[in-house]
Amino acid sequence: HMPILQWEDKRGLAFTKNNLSYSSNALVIPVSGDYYVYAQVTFRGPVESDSRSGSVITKLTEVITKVTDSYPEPTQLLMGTKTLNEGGNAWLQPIYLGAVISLEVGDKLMVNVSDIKLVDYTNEHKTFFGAFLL
Amino acid sequence: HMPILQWEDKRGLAFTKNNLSYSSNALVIPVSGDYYVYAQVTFRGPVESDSRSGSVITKLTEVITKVTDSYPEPTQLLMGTKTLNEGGNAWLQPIYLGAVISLEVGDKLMVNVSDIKLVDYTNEHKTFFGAFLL
Amino acid sequence: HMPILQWEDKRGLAFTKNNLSYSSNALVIPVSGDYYVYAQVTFRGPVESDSRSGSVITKLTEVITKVTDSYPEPTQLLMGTKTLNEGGNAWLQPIYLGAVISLEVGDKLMVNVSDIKLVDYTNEHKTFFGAFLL
Amino acid sequence: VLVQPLLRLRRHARRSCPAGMNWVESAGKCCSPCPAGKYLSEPCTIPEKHGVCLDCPPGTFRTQPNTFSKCQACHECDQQAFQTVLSNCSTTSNVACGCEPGHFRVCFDKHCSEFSCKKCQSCTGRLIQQPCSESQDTICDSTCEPDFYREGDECRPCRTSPPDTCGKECQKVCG
Repeated sequence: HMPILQWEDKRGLAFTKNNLSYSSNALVIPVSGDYYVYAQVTFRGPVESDSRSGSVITKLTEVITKVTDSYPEPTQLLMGTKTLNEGGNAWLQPIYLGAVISLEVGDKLMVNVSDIKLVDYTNEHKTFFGAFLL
Repeated sequence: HMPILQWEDKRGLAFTKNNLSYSSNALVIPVSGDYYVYAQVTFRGPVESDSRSGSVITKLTEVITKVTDSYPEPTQLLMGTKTLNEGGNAWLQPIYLGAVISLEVGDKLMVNVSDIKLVDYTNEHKTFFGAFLL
Repeated sequence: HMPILQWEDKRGLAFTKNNLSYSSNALVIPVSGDYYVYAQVTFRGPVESDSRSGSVITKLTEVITKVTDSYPEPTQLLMGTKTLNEGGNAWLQPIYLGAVISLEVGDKLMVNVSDIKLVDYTNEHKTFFGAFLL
Repeated sequence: VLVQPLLRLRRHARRSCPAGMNWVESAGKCCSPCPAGKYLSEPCTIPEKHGVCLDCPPGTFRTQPNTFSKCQACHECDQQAFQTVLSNCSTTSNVACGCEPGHFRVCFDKHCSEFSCKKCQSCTGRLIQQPCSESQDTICDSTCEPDFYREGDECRPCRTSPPDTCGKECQKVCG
């Protein structure tokens, strides 16, 4: 299955609102209700290994997933998926996702990506993740 | 004249918040106020008819539209429009839109797309539509 | 630094309320708190000067910035940045950004872009900017 | 896909109004609509009468009779991309845009609801088969004009041709 993104939640802009807590790569839901959940991942490439293969079609995928203690399988909530055909040139591609989701106290939210090597971690303005209770 | 997307509102993740109802392809506004309205459509192609024409520029358009009983013309609210030049290769392209709109009780919201054949309906994580009252 | 977009705040779908006001190209925060801030810019090209240079890689950038009286430098809050390689054909590309940001009373929010000549300002559905208090 | 059926009927069904009248929520009455080009600035106080209708402010329009509290914002022509105004926005109609002289429309889709304006090609050294128009580029004749000779798919003036390649088209000039 797809690798999980890790988030910086202390410094700078990364913060969690109304006591949403963040632990082991997941936003933990403190109170049941409807949340607007959103995430943006900026991808950039090619990463060295791709470039040798010349013009190749890269498929970028970002998924916001929910894990519940009571259910063994993660549930995919929102998915942004885009193909890129940049023929070896340097490229940048943001994918934004956001929607209202019904969540239960204790649910954990995570962001998975197709290839973690392609994620632009360089600054928090380009790749971010959050939620707020309606 | 752009086709209207139909939505599955019973199963799975489909739901609307604070008694927004859904009828004949439209979200019906139950109470006047400011709403954050959002939609994502994932497009994929080429669809068989396009591919024969080799590398062609496809224009993908997604529009959130408002219809009011007392006014004969729909009003375009939000538009995401993107050109694609994928030269016959298989491609995927999500378009997300979201903003605050002032709406009246009874207003109907719909999502129109440039070409319904290019919409990826395969799962509800990729193509979704909703709103919440501020 | 990057040019600042100017916005229409009264006509059509535009409005400001709950004394969130708009002056000298910025949304002015009336009350401290967490806001969901969002903006979409639709870029379009090529504009004459680009096309002579044949297929060139265009880098589109949209940044939501904060200016505070107490701090001389603008702070970048959210950034959407994408490369385009459209080889002289006419192209369209929207970039949407949105996230929760902690803001103080008097903070000013602006939208900067890499190249103002490439911004499609022709209608309010394609390029918009807003915020609401949670 | 985010839509859920309403579990109970809405609190109050919207009252239906007689023909030609519109329900105005803020007034809780049926009012007669303002004409095209105007908007309802104050709802009617007496049912089925006019409220206060004002002209759409500059830069806005309404093409139909309505009871809206605002008019729609006019679009703008993309002057940086060689569009020109065919007809200005009025209180009852949106702006209409075309291409500047010397440019033609490249439609983004079959409805041509959006288009860019591209420079017409000039048929240097060739006759014009069909002049450039709003919807189509110039069509150049395939043969070269008199006093021009062919090189590849270009037509070059005879006076610039080197003596040894002076073909029959250029006999008069280079003799």
